[in-house]
Amino acid sequence: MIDALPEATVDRPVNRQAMRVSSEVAVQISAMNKWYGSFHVLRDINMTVNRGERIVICGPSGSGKSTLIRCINRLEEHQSGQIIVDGTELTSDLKNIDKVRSEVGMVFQHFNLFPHLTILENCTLAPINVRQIPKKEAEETAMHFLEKVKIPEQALKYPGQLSGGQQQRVAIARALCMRPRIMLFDEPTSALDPEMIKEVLDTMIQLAEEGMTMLCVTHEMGFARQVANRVIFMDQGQVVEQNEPEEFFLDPRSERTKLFLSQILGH
Amino acid sequence: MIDALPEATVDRPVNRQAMRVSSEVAVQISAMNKWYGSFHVLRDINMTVNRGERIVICGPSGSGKSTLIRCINRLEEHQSGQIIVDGTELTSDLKNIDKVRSEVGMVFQHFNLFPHLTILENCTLAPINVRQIPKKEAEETAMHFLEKVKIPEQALKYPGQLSGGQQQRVAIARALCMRPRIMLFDEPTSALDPEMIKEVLDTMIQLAEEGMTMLCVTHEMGFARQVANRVIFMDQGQVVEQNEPEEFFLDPRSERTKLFLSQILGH
Amino acid sequence: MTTIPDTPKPVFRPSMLIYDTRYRSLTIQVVVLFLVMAGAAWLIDNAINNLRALGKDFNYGFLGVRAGYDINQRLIAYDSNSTHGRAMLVGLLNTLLLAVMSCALATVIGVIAGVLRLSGNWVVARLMTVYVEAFRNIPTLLWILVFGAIMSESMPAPSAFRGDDPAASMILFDSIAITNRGVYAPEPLFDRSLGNIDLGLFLVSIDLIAIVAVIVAGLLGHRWLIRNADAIQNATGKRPVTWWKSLLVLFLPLIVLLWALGFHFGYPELAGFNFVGGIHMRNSLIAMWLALSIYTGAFIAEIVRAGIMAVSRGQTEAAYALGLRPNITMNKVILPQALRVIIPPMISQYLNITKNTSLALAVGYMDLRSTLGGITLNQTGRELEAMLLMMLIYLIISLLISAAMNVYNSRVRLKER
Amino acid sequence: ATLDDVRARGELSCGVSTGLAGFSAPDANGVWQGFDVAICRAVAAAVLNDPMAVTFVPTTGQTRFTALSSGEIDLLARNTTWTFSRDVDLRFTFTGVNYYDGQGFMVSRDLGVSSARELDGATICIQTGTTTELNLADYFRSNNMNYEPVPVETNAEGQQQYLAGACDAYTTDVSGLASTRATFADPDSHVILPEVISKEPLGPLVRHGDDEWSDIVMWTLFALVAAEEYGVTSQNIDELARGTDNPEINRLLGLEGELGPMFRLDNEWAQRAIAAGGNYGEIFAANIGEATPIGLARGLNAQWTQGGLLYAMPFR
Amino acid sequence: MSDTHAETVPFVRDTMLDPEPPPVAERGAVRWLRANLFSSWLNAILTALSLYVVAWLAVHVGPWFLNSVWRAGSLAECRQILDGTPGACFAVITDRWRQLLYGFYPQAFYWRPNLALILMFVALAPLLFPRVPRQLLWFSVAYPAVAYWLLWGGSIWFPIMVLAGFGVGYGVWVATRGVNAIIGSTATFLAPILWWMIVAGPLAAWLHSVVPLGIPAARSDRFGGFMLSIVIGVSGISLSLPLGIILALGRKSDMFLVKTLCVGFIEFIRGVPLITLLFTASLLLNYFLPPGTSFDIILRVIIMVTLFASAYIAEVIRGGLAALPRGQYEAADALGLDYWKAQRLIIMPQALKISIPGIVNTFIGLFKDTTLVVFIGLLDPLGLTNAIRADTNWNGIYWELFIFVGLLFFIFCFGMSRYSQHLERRLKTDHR
Ligand SMILES: Nc1ncnc2c1ncn2[C@@H]1O[C@H](COP(=O)(O)OP(=O)(O)OP(=O)(O)O)[C@@H](O)[C@H]1O
Ligand SMILES: Nc1ncnc2c1ncn2[C@@H]1O[C@H](COP(=O)(O)OP(=O)(O)OP(=O)(O)O)[C@@H](O)[C@H]1O
Ligand SMILES: [Mg+2]
Ligand SMILES: [Mg+2]
Repeated sequence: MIDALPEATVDRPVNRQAMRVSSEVAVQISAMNKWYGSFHVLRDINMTVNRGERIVICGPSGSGKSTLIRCINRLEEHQSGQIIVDGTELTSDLKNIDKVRSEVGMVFQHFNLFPHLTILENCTLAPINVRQIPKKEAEETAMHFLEKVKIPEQALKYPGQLSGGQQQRVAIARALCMRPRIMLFDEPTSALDPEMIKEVLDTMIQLAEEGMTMLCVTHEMGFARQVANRVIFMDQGQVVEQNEPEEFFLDPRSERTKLFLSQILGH
Repeated sequence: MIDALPEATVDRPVNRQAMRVSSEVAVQISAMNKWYGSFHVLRDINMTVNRGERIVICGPSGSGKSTLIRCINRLEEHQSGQIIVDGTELTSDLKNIDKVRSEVGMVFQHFNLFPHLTILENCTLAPINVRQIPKKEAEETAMHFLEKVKIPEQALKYPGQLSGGQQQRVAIARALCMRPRIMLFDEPTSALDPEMIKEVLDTMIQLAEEGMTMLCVTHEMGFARQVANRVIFMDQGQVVEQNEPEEFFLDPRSERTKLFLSQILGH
Repeated sequence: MTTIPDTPKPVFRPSMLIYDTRYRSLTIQVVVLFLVMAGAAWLIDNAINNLRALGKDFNYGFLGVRAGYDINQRLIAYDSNSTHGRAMLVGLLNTLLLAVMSCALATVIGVIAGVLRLSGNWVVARLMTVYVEAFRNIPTLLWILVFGAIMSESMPAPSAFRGDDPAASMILFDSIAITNRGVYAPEPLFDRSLGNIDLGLFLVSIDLIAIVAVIVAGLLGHRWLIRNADAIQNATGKRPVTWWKSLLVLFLPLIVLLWALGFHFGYPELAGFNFVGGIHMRNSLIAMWLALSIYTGAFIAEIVRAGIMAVSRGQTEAAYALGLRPNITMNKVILPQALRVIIPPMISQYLNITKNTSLALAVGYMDLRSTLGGITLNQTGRELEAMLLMMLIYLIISLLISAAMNVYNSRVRLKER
Repeated sequence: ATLDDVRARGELSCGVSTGLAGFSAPDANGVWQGFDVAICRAVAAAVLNDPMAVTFVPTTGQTRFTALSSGEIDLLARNTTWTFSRDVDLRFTFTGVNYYDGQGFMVSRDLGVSSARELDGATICIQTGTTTELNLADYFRSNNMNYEPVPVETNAEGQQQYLAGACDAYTTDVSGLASTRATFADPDSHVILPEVISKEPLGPLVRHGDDEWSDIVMWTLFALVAAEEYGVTSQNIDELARGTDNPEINRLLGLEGELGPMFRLDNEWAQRAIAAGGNYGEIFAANIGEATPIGLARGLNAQWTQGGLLYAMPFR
Repeated sequence: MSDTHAETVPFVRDTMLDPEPPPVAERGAVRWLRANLFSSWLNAILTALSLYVVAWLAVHVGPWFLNSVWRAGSLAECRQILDGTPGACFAVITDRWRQLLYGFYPQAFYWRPNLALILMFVALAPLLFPRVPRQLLWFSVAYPAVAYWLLWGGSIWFPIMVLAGFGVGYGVWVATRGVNAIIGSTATFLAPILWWMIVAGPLAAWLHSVVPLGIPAARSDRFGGFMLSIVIGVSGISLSLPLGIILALGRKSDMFLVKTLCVGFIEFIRGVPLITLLFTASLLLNYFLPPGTSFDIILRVIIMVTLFASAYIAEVIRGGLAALPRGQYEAADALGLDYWKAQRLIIMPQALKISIPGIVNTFIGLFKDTTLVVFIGLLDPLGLTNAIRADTNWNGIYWELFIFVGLLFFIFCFGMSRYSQHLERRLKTDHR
């Protein structure tokens, strides 16, 4: 159907072997529905994510991808069905919500760094105030992750002084500092200039190689092919198709998926 | 000198035959000088534009391109020399200025649509108030040109509701509604996202094909090569070089032009 | 739409009142409600106890009692035998009169100063800057006092108009006298007056009603003319000349009516201590009017300047490039956009003017606060009742003004993506 | 009780006007001076043994009664007219009269007016929030005359308006007129008209219901008046305090009897009150008498023995 | 293709032209005059008119200023010295400037308000300038107590005990936060209140009797003049900040009741004139307090002014909150910060920074409005002009006093407004 697979994002070979999937369940969503007012955005979502899985979610604009991701750490409330993250069910109980949020890291399209704090303070804020880790220790952790995303030297600058790609990497480091067991990404590269996209994808791939459970809304199909275990295609608030990347790209089953892929890969 | 000509902007072949140049003079500038305070921005400009000619003006930033264009419809006043547009000399005589302005359409870098009026009202304001055309007729003309720029369906929206590319096309349609004999463009695409540039250039090429006299400040060299009769290179307020596009790009004579072209086409 | 049954509700535990998002806000609201009620109860209980200890009660009966004092400026009939309630009404009308006059003049001054401050004329722009800064940085009350002093110090006393060789004389063909007690101007009189109708609370002159009706009709006629002209322009492109028709529609009926009523001016004349006859605009009113208008004008000037600057230069250039004349550019492009920015803050300035009229006693203007909140309060000793009533009245005025603003705001908001 | 509060505080809190020449005004050092002020100091001397232990609370016509009834001040000495409704309805207790006044008019001499009856149609400046505006309205109404009131907030403003000619006449208590006129650049070109249109007995007042405290203030005032009657002055008081033949004086100065302890003061209370600023006559002369710029004659405020109304109740 | 444009000749400039000076009409004073003063008929007329106004003022008011008398004991003396020529009698300022500035504050203690004013700038520094060391923030926190002590004097233990209340609250919070959120927050709320109401007073008195540290007290009836304006204005603004923040948050809240209450309060305060609130302070407040309580009128005014300012501050801060992108809230949520932590660490620092110019403007307005206290008999600068005129020496003088008072207000407010404009510009550039 599609002539060519999306191109690889990173030049070096990705170590897919390292990415192990356990059979433990990390996120379990069943029969979940969500409305905005009377608009039914998410319809009967069922989904299980195992620990170590890397899932890419794609679909046309407005199909509810962001909403789904945001339901997982309760930035949005669902109205029916169940979401169980790491064994904790998300109900209106604040304790559960707090617990889930500190287990789940999130990276936004527009980074949402705190502009009045330095990079280091951005990274240590939550560990100190939520996890109650001593400042010293939190800073060490932060530097560790900043090194990992390759910008330790920027630690004392303010977000406004960094390029978009650097900011997004800081955002990833900030989320990692809480030592989350699951990471959510909502179009982490779509606000970036082309040169910067690669930096961020590199970081994400590295994370994937280390076995992090990841749910990632993205249209970077190269990335999907390289690291995802599964690609989920959504439309009109429903999961329309899910499959392994190779098959998903080479042999999409549904008409919608075909149409979508031709648009995305075509131009 | 330059390895490759700039790429074509539009995929379809441009109908250069259709673009006829008559020997009638549209704009005649002679020995024109302009100062901002004591700063000599335009120095001894001499230039003749025939009816139907399409002229691209380029040059480094601050070289006076915008000022030159704006002198032609008297948005700026020149201090010495002559500018004759369509047989009317631009002096401080208000009548002449009005006459010239209604003959000359202008498209700005930042569109400058009127945000409190609908697209249709934007397009009919001047015809109704300047040309004293009945409203109905003005609206028909406006719809005609909106169809030409391919956004008739947006006629009743407000500029704030349109994308940048759409807004710029409205700006072109608005200028065309006055049925000008000459069109001036001041970097019409430089405030746009890459996808939108193409839409606007398409519209301009279409205009060129219909034989409109155009003066266009732009750095879209692909566009210059495809449609211009002449490329004028300005630096420090003076015309440094002018030539046909092929020769201009392949064989620039002056050192400054070479430097400029290498910068623009190099990366 | 189908609703999927919710997961079974977990049993209720007390800790959910705080930890469960569903109950949490309810809990907080109940606590807040409780605190607020308790606070209010405490205050009211104190007030009741205190009033009892002082042997006072809370009632508005005093509004029906004879006031016993005189008010110089009264828009409705009032004398010292009238009630406190009526005195309050006189004061309220004086407040509203002052507020409306000041809003109008402040707008004029502010718009002129704002435009001049943007002008290319160096001297004028500087002068306006001095004006704006001086008034914005010195307290209103001081300006009110200064204007009061200027009015009473630098104008001639009525006695200066007396004698064979008077030190001062009336202006405009002996029709207007400017004195340190105010300005006396000719008043309109009618030979064949139609009389008054009694609205219970006050009298309204039928002449006035007739004149207002004719003016309104004239305005409607003018609007119709303009509409008609628009329609013709839309149809043919040419705009018919309408100004003389407008003038005719606006003024001819009025002139006829005035002639029919036997309109003439009653001129002020010096008799006894003062000028008599004519309209007397008291010093206190003039001082308050000027002080509030010029003071607020400085703020409005800044608003207008900001509003005009908010419309980018590009808009003017685009209009010029389309061949639009400066006046059309102003009317159809700049003003509609600038007004959206200007009007909301302008209305909050109107609110400020209304509130600042309460300083009127500083120059002896008898507004609501000088009557109800001043003399009445003082003579009857009913602080609580008078102050509460006064606050309520000001609050209603303010809420009406802000409601108008909200309606306007929601109507002109620019459409965005 | 107020007495205990004052003692506990160590200070008397006394309401005065925000500024009325001769009656109460702060001088360049911020020390309050004047006729009303002297009453406060006498009370403070009697109660606290220190005439300077007074907090002066400036009050306006509008705030004075609230300040007193709310307990912010212990004593209001701000030329307040003793009227039925203030005494009964507003629930205050007037403790005597320290100045018998009446409302009058001041006009410029070149106006050529010699009687208030000729003021028909005049513009008249008047302080708001006082009994004067009610009197004025009644006077003109009963004489079938018209006038144009120009309300002013303070005496200083009234004076300014009057001098600028913004009103033909200025009306207030005659004492106020005199004190105002005294400060003019050219006092002689203004006349105070003969009519006195109202009775204005001015006196200190206290809250209703604390008889002990009102007695203290009342008898301090009587002590000052009596002192003048018996010839006790601040000069000779030390000498007289050693003992005299006059039993009245002896009782007044606490040499005889136990008057002070009857209202929980010591026996020397009156001595101190008189020593603070002198007897009534001395206070009058020093603040508003003919030798001062205010230049008021004693008139009604002379001792009853001199044909005036001042009459101290017997100390016995 | 060359046939299509016969006209075009390739052109290459071999020598670059040098810039030339503009023609005469475009140069120097001529150009400046033409462009700035006489660019059109209307402009020329306006210029002439303005110059006329300036000249008229100079001729009429100038001599009065130039003939000023600066040394005299009374207005009468001034009149004697001037001997009929028009002239100002600024001697009244020479005589009474202290009162206009400090009211009746004892002269020997003038250093106290002066020092308090200087310290105020020190306390403000860390809030306004990011470069100042953070440690100074502690001083900012302690400043209200310091200023209170300097101005009112008395035992140093009292302000220390009041400050200690916050310490107690913090201690309780630290001790209980692990236990239970309800108990913790209630205890944190109640402990300092109990401390202030029961412990602080006696403890301060006892400490003072043991270690008497302190400076002579100054009673608040001695406060007046500009000092009074500044005390009321500054305490009004600084006390209204916390209240304003709470109101702004309440107004944004999605809890109906809380929101309604906040909106109602804000609209009520903004809808009535300040003067009615001041009257409430002076005439009514006592009705609403337990029988027998009576406290300082200045304190009562400060309470009302604080309520007044808090409504305006709330609106300013609401603007600041609205300027923050939603992403900031979401990022805070996603990191697991709870509401109050998110407000304290993320939202408020940014919102307040954006709001500083608005807060400064509110302050200027409030400072100017402190003159209204004259209506309830306080001796602010305008009230003092009345009191000074009640002195027989200076009866009848007013322009000089108005000019002096106006000038002081102008200097103060103009300085502030310039500063806030500067801040606005700085914030505009360094906000990302
Ligand atoms: N707060 C909201 N209130 C009401 N409708 C909303 C809200 N947020 C999103 N929606 C609607 O819900 C639908 C799904 O939105 P969502 O942001 O999840 O889409 P998406 O798949 O992430 O799209 P995109 O690729 O554009 O980010 C859209 O139609 C959107 O308009
Ligand atoms: N209103 C003005 N007053 C003074 N100098 C001006 C003004 N407008 C432009 N200039 C100066 O005139 C010179 C030429 O400006 P112009 O805008 O014509 O350059 P340009 O070639 O269009 O540059 P760009 O590619 O950046 O648009 C520049 O140095 C500019 O700084
Ligand atoms: Mg999305
Ligand atoms: Mg340009």
